[in-house]
Amino acid sequence: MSPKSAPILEASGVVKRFGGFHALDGLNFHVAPGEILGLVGPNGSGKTTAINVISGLYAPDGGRVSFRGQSVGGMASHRLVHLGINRTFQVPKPFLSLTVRQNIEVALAYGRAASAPPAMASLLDAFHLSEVADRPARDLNNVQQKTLDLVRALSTGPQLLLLDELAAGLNPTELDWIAGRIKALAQAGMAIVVVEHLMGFIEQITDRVIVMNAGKEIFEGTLAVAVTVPQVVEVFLGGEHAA
Amino acid sequence: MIRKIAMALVAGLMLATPALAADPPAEIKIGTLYASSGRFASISMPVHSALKIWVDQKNAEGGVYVKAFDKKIPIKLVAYDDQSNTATASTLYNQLITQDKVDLLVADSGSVLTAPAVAIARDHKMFLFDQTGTGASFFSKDNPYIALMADPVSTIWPKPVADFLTQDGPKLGIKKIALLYSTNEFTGTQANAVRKFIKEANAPVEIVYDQGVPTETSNYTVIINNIRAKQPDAVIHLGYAPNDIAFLRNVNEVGAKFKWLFCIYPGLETELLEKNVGVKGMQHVFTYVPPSELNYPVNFGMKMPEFRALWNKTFPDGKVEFGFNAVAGYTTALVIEKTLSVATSLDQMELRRAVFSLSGQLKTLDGTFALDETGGQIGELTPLGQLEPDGKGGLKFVAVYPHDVATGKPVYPRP
Amino acid sequence: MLVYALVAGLLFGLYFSLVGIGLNLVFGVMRIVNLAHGDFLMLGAFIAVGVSALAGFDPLFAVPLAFVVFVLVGLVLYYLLVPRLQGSVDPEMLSIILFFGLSQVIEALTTIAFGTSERSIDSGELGKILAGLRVHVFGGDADGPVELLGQSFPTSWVISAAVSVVAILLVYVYLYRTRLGTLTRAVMSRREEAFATGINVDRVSAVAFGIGLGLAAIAGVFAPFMFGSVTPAFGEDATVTSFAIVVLGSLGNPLGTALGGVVYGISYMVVQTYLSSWADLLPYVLLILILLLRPSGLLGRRVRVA
Amino acid sequence: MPSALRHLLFIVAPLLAVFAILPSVYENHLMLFNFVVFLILAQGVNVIYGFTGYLPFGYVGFFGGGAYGFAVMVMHLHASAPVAVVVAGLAGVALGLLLSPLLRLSGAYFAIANLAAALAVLHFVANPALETITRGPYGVSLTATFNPNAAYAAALVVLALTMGAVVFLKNSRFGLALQSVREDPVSAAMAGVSVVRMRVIAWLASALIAGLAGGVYAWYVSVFFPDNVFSGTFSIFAIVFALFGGVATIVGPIVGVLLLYGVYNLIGFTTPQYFQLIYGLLIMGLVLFLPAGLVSLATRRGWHVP
Repeated sequence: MSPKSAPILEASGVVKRFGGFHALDGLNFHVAPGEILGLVGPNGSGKTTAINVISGLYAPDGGRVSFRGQSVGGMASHRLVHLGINRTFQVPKPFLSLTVRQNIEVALAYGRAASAPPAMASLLDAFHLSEVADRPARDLNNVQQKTLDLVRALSTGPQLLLLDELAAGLNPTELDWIAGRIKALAQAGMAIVVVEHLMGFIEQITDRVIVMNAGKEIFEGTLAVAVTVPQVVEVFLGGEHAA
Repeated sequence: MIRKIAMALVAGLMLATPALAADPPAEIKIGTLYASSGRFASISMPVHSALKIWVDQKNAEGGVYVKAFDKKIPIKLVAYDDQSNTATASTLYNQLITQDKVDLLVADSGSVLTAPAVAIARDHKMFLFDQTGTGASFFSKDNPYIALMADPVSTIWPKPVADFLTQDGPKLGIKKIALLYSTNEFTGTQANAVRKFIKEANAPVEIVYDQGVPTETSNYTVIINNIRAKQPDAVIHLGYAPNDIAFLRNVNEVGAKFKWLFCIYPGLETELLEKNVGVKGMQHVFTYVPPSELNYPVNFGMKMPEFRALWNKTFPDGKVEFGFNAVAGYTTALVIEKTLSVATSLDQMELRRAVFSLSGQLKTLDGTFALDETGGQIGELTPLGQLEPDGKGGLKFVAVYPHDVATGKPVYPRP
Repeated sequence: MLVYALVAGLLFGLYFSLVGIGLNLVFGVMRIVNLAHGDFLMLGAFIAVGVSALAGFDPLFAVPLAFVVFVLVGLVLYYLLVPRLQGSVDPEMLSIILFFGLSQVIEALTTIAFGTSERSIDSGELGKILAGLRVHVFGGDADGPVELLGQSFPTSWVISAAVSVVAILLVYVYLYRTRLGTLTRAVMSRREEAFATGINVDRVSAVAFGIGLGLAAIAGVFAPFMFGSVTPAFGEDATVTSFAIVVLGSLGNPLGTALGGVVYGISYMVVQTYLSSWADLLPYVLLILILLLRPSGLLGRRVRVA
Repeated sequence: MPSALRHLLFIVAPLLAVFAILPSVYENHLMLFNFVVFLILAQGVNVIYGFTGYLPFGYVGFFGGGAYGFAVMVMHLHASAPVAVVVAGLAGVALGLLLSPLLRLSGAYFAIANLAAALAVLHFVANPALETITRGPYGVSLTATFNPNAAYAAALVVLALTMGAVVFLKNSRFGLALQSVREDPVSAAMAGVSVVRMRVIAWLASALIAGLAGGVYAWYVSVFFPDNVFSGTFSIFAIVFALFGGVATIVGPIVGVLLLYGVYNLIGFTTPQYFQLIYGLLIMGLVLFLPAGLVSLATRRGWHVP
């Protein structure tokens, strides 16, 4: 599908405050089906907050989030899941005392995927979890837990997938493998938003990036262009400085 | 597992007691519960300890005389600890009846722990020797399996208090009465009774303050201030021992001068209150005159001084307080002893008949034992008295009402 | 009547701050729900009764004694119980059960040792070493009530409230002016990170646990005066009340407890004045309302919403 | 054979059969009845704590509410006992609905708020102002419906329903979803599970169970005071039994009740003088050495426990 098709998600002027702090200060962006959008920016620029607002963890304090033309700002997470939005977590939170299979079963049963979701066996197989399928999630290593988190999201058959630092902690082989999987999902028509620090990974998979600073976007385009924009470079250097 | 244990217990009991009823049993089994811990421990332990004193005393004499077999038979006291816990108590009452197969069933003290026994005893057609469970809901004409041994039912207990206020009160200048009570069955019922007696008397007195406070109340300073604001001539406080302790202490601590003040426990648990409130704080307080002060003419059992001496000998460490509850436990024991000496069999209805036959006849250190038709205790009434300095740094009781038992004049107003 | 209720509530509430503060310290630092809290209060009361009845001293002397004894008891108990507990899956919930068991053991042992009767201390005993001073400041006679705003209040209340204020100030000094206190606060706000930064979390926690029990025991010293009398079964009610106060102020914020205590005291006394028989309903309703309307307590910042 | 059927056939049916037969061979029916009541309550705790992680420290609130629901129906509307038991269950549900905002709280806050709620209900029911409805503190006497055998049978029916509910939770996606909410509400929401609705359903189910149990209890004992049916030990025992066996399983709470309540009664019958002490120590030992319950002995070895 062409990235030029109509956006599935549109955020316009989204505001999220925590006390006096504006974590999002009028953020605008969109993503289209089949597109992989990178969300980059220094720590504290609001990337994860943006994902949390879109996935219903936080209600926005202003602006509009629309999904397939419907306003979804402030809607409860599980309803967004049912509409076709899902996400992974920076620190994965699988259901530790349930088995891997049960973890996936919950999402398959309650995700209300619009189109039939993939079968359990194929998911386990495709994401290398078959061998641990009947072990409690507690026994998994970090990478396996991240994969399980992704599988949980996929089990609900999302049309929009938000990935929060999925790549962190993966070795190069695993990175290549996961990049391949993400691209395949996009090719199948899924809109994907990737929040990531690893620029190499971003470059490898995204069609377009949004650079964020202080809760709003300051650049939109390809990463190759972004690195030539002085404002972007300053934000990143400044960010490094501050950190 | 339970079943095995139960079987073992049953087997053990069968060895211990020949099954044939006609033969005199080797021992008379009296089953009871006590609360060694929890909310009701402090009222349960004295009652239970008194019962134990009696058992030891009788067994030392070779047992208690049982008319049904015309001989002395030793007593076996089967006692379990319910820890003030209702569910546990109900299991244990049932254990006493069904497994230990006790001959006589004696309830734990107080209404809350007696309550589970009422239905169980009735269900098993066991006559319940209710020691101090005064709950009005226990006694009904359709339940023959209960009688109250050692406390008057709460509905008539405060009659002398109300009568004094309505009869003698106006002559003394008492017009306004304050009524404060703890909202539990025991004192709440007494408060209702006071209210009713005063209303029915049509005397020129009025209740100007009438409040219930939760039984857990341990702090009366503000309440006392409120009562003071109503300027009553007489204050009636109805509460359990800890309530009385806290109330009287607070009265003294804030320097409230009530002209006439009644509390239940200075009379019932005088020593406990003296220890906790102090002699000074109890001077001139009106209270029930306990049997220990009246030296009732006794036609059965030890007189008060003897019982007192035996108690002190048995519990020299003072961990269990001597007082009204101790007397109540011993009174129950005496009713049991007398019942066994007149009952022609150990059949429960015969025991009931025997108990009721004692009504009005049995005079113990607790007064005259008298039952109404439902098994409620209407004898053993305590006159109204006042605590006065005895001139030796202690206190003495002066009975003031009814007049026929009065030993002195009331001091009013309280100095 | 209202003024009287307000002043009485303030005095009463300051004392209840002391009752609750130890519980809160323990919860704040260890996420442990000490259901035996009231039993340590009860033990403190028995120490006071001992000091007064056996030795004839002013019960105020029981304050340092009870504190020292129970700090030591706390240290021992901490190392016996807590590290094992923290190793389990859900220590916060299991602590409720564990300390319920401990509370039963304490009550049982106390009953075996002292019997079940009510015990207390003559009101005149408390602060008798200060009686002269008191007469000098407030006037009146040595064992009469204290006059405040033209109304009389029990002397023992004023002393209890005063000691409570001092104790709470000392907790403040400990938390905000000592190194150990700083570490304690670090553990309170981020236990996991405190581990990572090399703080000896166990030692900090053990001390906090000891101090928590010590404070409970100090509060217990005044229990015979504030509650009329104590029995071994006294602990249970005291624990529940303590929880109400602690949650009012904010669980995990020891100084919030001071506010919680005062709010509790004043509202209790006001309800007792105007709706006596409902007075015991109040703390619970207040607690639930506060939890629902302001889940972090009056002074809390921490999120505690599921 | 589907596992649900297997569980019903090999766990629930034998349990019910044993308790149906026992009264004819063992005469202490009240002990058997109490066993059944605690089996119901422990499974009720299992539903809410085992499957959602909320520790209902004031679980007795529903039980007592149910008992008084039963009493009010019998006293004022002269309802037949089975109808009154159903109403008792509904009283539990109504209370559960009233208290459902508490589910916003987490961890110890929920446990404490729930405890406070139970005490609030107690003080409300026991207030003399409600004498015309609940008989306030004066206690109820329900001789009209007194029928221990029928009440025992009703208790078995309630136990069967409760066990059926637990078997359903253990074998259904609904139960799995509940557990996912317990493990991590945020992830559960992102699996499409309606976290709030799940919790409320589990909460109301467990309130219904306790309400029914309270109704049956009121039917059996027939004479009681507020203190009897709101006694905190019902909550504590149900929780301890469930934990001792192991929650989120079918057999855990059963084993817990049979063993621990069995031991409890055994101590009570044999060494009553150290009752409380032994029991307290037992509870402490349980938490310290078997925090995940008896079933963890099996699961640790990799055995599956239904």
